[in-house]
Amino acid sequence: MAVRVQEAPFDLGAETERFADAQADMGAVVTFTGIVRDLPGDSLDRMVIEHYPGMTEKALEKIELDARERWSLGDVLIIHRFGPMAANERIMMVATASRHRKDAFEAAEFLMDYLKSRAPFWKKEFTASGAEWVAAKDADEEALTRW
Amino acid sequence: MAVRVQEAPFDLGAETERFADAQADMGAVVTFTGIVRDLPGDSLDRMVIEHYPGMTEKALEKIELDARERWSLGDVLIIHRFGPMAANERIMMVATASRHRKDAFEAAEFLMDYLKSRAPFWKKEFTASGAEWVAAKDADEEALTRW
Amino acid sequence: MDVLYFAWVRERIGIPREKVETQAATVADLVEELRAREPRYAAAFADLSALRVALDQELTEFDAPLAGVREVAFFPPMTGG
Amino acid sequence: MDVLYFAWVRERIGIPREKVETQAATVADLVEELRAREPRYAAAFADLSALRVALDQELTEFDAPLAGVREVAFFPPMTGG
Repeated sequence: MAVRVQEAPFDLGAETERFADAQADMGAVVTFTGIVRDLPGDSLDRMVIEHYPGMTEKALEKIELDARERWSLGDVLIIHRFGPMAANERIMMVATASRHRKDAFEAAEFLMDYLKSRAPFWKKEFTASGAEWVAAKDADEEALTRW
Repeated sequence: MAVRVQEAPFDLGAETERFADAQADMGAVVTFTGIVRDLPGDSLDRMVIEHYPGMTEKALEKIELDARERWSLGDVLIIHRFGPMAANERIMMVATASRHRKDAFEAAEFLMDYLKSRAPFWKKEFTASGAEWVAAKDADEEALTRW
Repeated sequence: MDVLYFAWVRERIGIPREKVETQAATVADLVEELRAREPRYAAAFADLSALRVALDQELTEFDAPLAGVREVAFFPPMTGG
Repeated sequence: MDVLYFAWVRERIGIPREKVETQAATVADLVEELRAREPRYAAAFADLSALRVALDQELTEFDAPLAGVREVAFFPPMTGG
């Protein structure tokens, strides 16, 4: 169980290296990294992520447990930042380890799909023309029907 | 186009960091890392990977191009080692970048599925009780029918 | 009970949390009480389909009972990842 | 033409590559010629369903024509990744 919710940036390379290194007898490691994208036609000044301390950690741990029930996994890592961040900064990462690639891939996608719409984070984008809360996408809700 | 076939180990953390860092306007980075697993009940002395120089690079480049036709991708990286390696060493990695997570995930899975059965690599496992070529799995061939 | 607001719900209501004394049986009943207070609450709770609710930090539905609940949170659909 | 062998095909035949003079029209015809040479070739080519073939470094089928081909490679199903 490794869930970290933090304001500070994380070191993607070091986290990935350490995660892969800690696996015993796991043939497959998958990572996903979410990065702040600049906005087309409206330069992003910053993104601010609000979250619900306490519930966030519980929700992420629940999502990890759900993944462990469905797939045979080694370690799982979820790091998610909150607070202000600039374009190109890393928002979050997940990593999964399994004996087989299919489990590692599916579990990582499952974590991402649930984390998107079931973990209490809210993104707000600040540009020269104002600030706006990012709207949830129907596609993200629909993605959950796959599981 | 970034395909590297090499005998030397690669630095997973540094490669992942560099890959994510090079993306402009890509919100999603997925990596897969393949690791030499020890053998249940029969300790692995080493694995040796043979390949077909020339064809290997062509096959990997073709697989990358096929992925680019199907998904909207930023950079793609494929590193695959050959020669001898010990349990827990990293065999290979792929990385994909895309604006959206679905494309990055699917492209990485596609690359892995094709790389498994369409790139000319052959694994041989050496244990105390002898050496054996790893047999191709039916499941790996079947995985291709998904695409 | 503690009532928490996040994201634009927090912004419309103007505070992140408050203590609320209520006999409301369900979340929906509590929402009715809050709506009746002031226009900023009415504005925040205008469209329940745009809102989500958690009781004691677990996502739930608006018809959920409030008995024994210590913390209610209202917020828009989540946008993590 | 250059004929290359990989993995256990290479081990059974005992060499990684050789020059072969042939008038064979297809890969299957070439396989027949090779099988007839010596038992080690017959052993390597005993079960074509366990083999794959590439012509000039492109995977193909055993009925593919050899006209114009410079490099033929025989090997077991691949196990990359």
